[in-house]
Amino acid sequence: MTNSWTDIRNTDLVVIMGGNAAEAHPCGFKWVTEAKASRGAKLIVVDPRFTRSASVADFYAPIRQGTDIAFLLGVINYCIGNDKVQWDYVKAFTNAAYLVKEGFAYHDGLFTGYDEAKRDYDRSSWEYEIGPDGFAVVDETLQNPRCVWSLLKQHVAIYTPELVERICGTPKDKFLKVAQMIAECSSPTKTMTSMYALGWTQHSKGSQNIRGMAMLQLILGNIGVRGGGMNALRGHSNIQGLTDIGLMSNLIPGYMTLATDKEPDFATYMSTRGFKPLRPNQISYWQNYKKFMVSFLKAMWGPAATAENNFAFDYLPKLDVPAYDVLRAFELMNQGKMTAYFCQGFNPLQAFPNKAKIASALSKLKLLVVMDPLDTETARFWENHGEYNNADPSKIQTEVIQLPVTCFAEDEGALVNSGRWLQWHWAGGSPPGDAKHDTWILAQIFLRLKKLYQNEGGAFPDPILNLTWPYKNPEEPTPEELAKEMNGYALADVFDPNDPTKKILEKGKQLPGFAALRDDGTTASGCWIFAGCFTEAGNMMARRDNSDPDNTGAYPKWTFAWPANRRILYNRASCDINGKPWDPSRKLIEWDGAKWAGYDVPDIPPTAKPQDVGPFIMNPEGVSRLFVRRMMRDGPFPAHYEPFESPRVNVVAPKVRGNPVARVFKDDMAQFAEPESKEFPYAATSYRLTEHFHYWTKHVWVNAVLQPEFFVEISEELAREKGIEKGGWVRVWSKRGEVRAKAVVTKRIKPLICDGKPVHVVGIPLHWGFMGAARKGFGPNVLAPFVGDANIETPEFKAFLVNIEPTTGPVA
Amino acid sequence: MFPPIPNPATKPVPPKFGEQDLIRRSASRVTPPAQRQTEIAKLIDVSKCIGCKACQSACIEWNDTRPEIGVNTGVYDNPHDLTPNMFTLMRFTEWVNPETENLEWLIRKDGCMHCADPGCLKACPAPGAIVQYSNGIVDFVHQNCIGCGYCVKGCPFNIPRISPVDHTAYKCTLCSDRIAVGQGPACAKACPTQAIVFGTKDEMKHWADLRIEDLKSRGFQNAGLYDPPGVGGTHVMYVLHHADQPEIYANLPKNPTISPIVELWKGVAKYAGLGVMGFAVAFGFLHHLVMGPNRVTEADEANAENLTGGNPS
Amino acid sequence: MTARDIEPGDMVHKGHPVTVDRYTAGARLNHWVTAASLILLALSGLALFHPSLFFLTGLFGGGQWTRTIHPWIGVVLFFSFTGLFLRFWKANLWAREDKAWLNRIRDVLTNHEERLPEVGKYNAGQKFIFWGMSFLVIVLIVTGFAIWDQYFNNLTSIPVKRVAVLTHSIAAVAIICIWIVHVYAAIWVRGTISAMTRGRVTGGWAWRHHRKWLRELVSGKRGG
Amino acid sequence: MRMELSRRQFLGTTGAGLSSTTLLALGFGDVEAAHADAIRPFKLVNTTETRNTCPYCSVACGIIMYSKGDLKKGEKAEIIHIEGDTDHPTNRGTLCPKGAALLDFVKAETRLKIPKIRKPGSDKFEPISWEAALDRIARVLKDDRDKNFIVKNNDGVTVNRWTSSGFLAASATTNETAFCTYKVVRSAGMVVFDNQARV
Repeated sequence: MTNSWTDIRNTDLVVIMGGNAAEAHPCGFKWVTEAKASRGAKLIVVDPRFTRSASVADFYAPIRQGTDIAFLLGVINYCIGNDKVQWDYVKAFTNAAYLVKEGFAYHDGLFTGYDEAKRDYDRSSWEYEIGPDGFAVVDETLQNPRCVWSLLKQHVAIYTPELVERICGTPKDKFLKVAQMIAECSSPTKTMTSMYALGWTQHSKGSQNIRGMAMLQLILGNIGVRGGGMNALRGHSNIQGLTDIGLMSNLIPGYMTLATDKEPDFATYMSTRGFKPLRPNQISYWQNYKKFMVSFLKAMWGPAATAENNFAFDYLPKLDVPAYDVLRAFELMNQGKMTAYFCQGFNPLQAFPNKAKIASALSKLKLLVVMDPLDTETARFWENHGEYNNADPSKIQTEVIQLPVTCFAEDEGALVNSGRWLQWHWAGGSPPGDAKHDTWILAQIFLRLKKLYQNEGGAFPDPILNLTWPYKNPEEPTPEELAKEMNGYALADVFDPNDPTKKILEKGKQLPGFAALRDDGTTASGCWIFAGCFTEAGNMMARRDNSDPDNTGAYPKWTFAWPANRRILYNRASCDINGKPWDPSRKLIEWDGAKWAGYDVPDIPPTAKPQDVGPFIMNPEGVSRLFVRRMMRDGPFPAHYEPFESPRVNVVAPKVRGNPVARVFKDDMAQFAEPESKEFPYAATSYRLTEHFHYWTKHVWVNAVLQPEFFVEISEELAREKGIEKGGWVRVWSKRGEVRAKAVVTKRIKPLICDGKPVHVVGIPLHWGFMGAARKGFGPNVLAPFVGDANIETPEFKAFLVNIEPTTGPVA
Repeated sequence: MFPPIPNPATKPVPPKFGEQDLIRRSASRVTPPAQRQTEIAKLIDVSKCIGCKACQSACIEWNDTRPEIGVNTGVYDNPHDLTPNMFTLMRFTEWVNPETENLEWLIRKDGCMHCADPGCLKACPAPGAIVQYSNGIVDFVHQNCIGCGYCVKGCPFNIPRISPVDHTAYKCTLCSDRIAVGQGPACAKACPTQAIVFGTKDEMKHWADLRIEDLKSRGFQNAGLYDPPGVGGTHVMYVLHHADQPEIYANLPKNPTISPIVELWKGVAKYAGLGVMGFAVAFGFLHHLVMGPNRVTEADEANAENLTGGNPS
Repeated sequence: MTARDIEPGDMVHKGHPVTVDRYTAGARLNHWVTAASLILLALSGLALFHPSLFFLTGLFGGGQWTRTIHPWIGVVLFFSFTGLFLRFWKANLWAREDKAWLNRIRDVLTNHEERLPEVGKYNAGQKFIFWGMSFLVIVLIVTGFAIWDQYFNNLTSIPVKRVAVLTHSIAAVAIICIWIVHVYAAIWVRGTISAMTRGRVTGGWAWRHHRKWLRELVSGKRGG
Repeated sequence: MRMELSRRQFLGTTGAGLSSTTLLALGFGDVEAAHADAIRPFKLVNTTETRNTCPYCSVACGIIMYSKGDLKKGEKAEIIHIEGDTDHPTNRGTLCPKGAALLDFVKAETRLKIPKIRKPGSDKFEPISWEAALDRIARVLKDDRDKNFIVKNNDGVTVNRWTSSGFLAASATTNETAFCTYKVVRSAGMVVFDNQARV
């Protein structure tokens, strides 16, 4: 979220597309109903299903899953065509005026540089024209045919309301109504907020779905303002935190990345990261990358990380592939290339696509370690549960160790919510039986591993032997100790760079914020963006002052928000080029002639002159990007691609199947249904229900009562066609598996007329499995395809093909 | 935003109301309290409800009930009906508005309405099994309940349910235990969108006016408050976008009243019955007094003997 | 062939006085079971009928027990009454003299036995009680099931239950009234009760109240 | 903002009792009333309150856990009720159907209580001591790392990576647990490393 949950109350228009906030985030959705009730805001819902969000919407428009980009580019086209653009914002705060290199082009669904064999682009042409002064060339008039604005206009021109209807199945009049409501927000005094979630990410072009809306929000001038923004509704309580701390194959805490094999040494590594400004006077904050990196390495290996050994840069692994993400992990597993695998509070047997493949992969492990508060399906993948898990234990040689861990109620620490608030919580109950904290378990494993290396030696033991482990009780680090480590501390006295005589921080003290970080090894910080969360003033994350001056929704003294307790990102963009708020009634910060001040922590150096310094300080341009250069694998602009399994061929580029650069493993392609498949004619999508949370709450009696049994949802039309009865049993199958479910026949799903013919949608909620209190059932992952987003490998759970027929109940 | 319901205090506090505030007590007479408490009410704004069932969840947890895990029958309503363990229930209706031809998903939280003139209490034969407090709460007293199910027949909204376990009647208490310590009902506290708010009845009516105004501005010309006079008004009220046709919300009765049959049964019949029986007894008594017994005479015996042909041999 | 109103076991014994067997042991047992259930039903029913009588639940171990037991006693009564019905229905069929008897009801009430026509084993009044009870027992058992929610809750809808519960109480009042008349008649007409206690009446009693029946018995040359 | 709650009101209402409006209006004078038969005794009396955050979605609603016994006093604590924290700016005391039922999550019958092991080919879990389990895990990891750790790639570049064992991290653990996990996993050179954010 660029903004926060409580900020949504400041909006004029909420667009829920690619999500279902009312069901998946009811208490956050409160601020939508609040905006409606208190300031007459409107709510638009665009979804294949008439969801519970739609039930309280002012306007609902249906859309075929996996066609959001066409819809969004259609809206952008409408805004440009009808001059519904916040021009001052676009000209000053986006790269609309930047010229793109000669040679960049887009034809037949592909951008320049495509290599079909590699399923990848040579992205060198996706760059700005760089002038002799070393800065990007711009054309303030936006007239140059090679400027981003001209290219964008040209790129979206084909997405007319007619084409949108043909692709998305959204009736033209409904599309135009939505476009017109959205376009109103191009006024500086009207803002729109975008609330999206996995409805956009779980596609082979998920990242581009989001870019589509982000671009629209920039054109409307809605980024950085109260009641605006791009608001990703994270699915789990601390996914945000785990991403921030970089628990991913290629990440280092604070969105730094591991080196690749092409970056043999620290110098080469740094050369591609500390971006130089692309325009005069810009901040390009990543220029501080080295400070963050060195401080991280010091936090990891302390004394062992010296200037001489590049602060133990080589202790970190390098990657030969973009990432060893979960899909790749299970691919390797399935090839028998993995020995041991840990599942910590995670249930991949239910959560990842193509359950059959996941089960077969797990069966090839030597050791599976499951750390969980609950008895998960993954821990029992080897156990036979009839049609729900038809395994033969005698044939599965995997050793499984199941470790009981505490849950939230018995644990202390901080979670990062969608609004980037780090909120501390306290333990209130004793753990059941012999359950232990994760930290204790990890410490135990680490200490044992260390001991083994001390005693036996072995492969490159240094990073293990030298890992900083400064805890009072090494057997179990306390949350406070770990939090302080992440915040960071001074390893030596720290002086003011402008005045070396001025000591600003004493050795051993907690860092006040990331501004104090140094690249000379005098500071350590486990996660630079969290700096400021646990200072000498104490645990900022435990603050509980819920005061909110002038009801801005900022709650500046409530816990701590990264970065630097900033509540709304890019908030400098809430003011015009002269530093005056676009909308005085929604003031956030303001340039008082000498400095920036207001309700929120300015997202810009306090004294940076508004006319000189752009608001997007993390970008070398200082402005936001409508044209994203080479930063995304599948194009600098979003383009319409069908899902890999689609009821329609791509009408824009018939030759292109799915996302042309999405990674597909060899055997998986064979397991995809053809476009417009006769065998699998129906468009399936999977989703959450409000009564349940993933595969957890089926263990909770009360939630099992509220939604007891697995079902699929279909339209009355399809039910009639197939002779399926309300509440009757159906069999749903894809090229990868089949499930048996109850049928919910509803008016809330209607066939979509795409390219003249109806597309029937089959809705498949997740939440059921073979463990827990609820009735045994299936997860949609039995059916879903094993392919992910081209940029971040999020599986395509939201759009695939199935067939359906009536059947009989399971044999008891 | 309406003032949220405060966090519960864990220090003991004297109950804010009790026996001395009773205005009705089933099958008994009570002398109404000199000073009546201000009426409270729960307002359910159907137009804000997202059908998330948080109210059901909070209700189960607070009241420590344990409804059974059912099955899916092709709808979202679960459990499928109110039960002795489920005091409140989201009822879902897919309604196509004939005027706009748009689908409207009408979701109504069903449960006890806490009528000002409670049919359950009127029907109840067990003294003190159902009580009504001057603040409007209608509550069941289980140690006095005999499980006859008359309340079920008396209720115009089909709310009470008899437990097959302890054979007593159950329904929403409006969380009388929470309100007694200055709290609000568990469902109202949980409700994510404030579709349920709680306060004095006047506050609720005022709040409802604001909501209705907002709804009218969004084109719901018939938006209105549901506070049916037929039962003297209720202490659970609805804001409906289509107040002119409450029946589309899972058969919410248009003009609920206590059934005339129940009125007759618990009214005239009760007294007439005793009267008639009394009269029968009185008649016999008087008749005996006036006419005396009807005795067999010697002559009768002689006639009988003659008829049978004299003395036995 | 014997007359319609002569029931098995009816028999005259010569002597002084003459005695007549009116009810067999079986019939009497059957009658008293029915009587007992009816009384218990009346008490438990009335307890739930009017608050002022709720105290009667005390007789049954409280409200819960009263509510539980009442319908079961109803079932007992139903079967027991059916027994009586099968025994007595023939003798209670309408006879010519009944009309004349009814026309002289005033004389009946004023103890002018001599002005009444000779009647068989049962006079019109007794027949009215018999048929009245038979009808009401059926009404009560049917409506009773409709409101026996503990087992048959789903059998009927709430509107039906409402009608049922009202009908049940009205029928109950009616049957209690009939019962009162029945009991009073037994007290008022002396010598009657022995018919149900010892099973026999005196010849004089039969001569006075059921002369036709007595003549039939005699002419039938029974006893000896 | 129309009907918007001023901060003072907000704090007021979230402080003691219902805001002045309702509290007094309810006629709640200081009448000492006998506890009516019908009214259940308030079950949270004399329990211990602990502030926590809902572990489900990223709204991160504030919750209060009410327990018998107080961990801070070193006692055993049993949570008996959980409800929304009205002081929390985001949820203001409200909870969704999952959050409102958190007590049943904490007390779920399928909560794990002891370490267990399933041996190769076996059809059941058997209890195992923590010591044995942890020793076993460390042993397997060490052997695999020694066997498959890649110090240099074919081009002679130092890569120090370990790809044959992996770690799938949680989505509801604290930052602190996450950082602890990161340190242990990364220091071993593990690159098969991911978390729930992927889905």
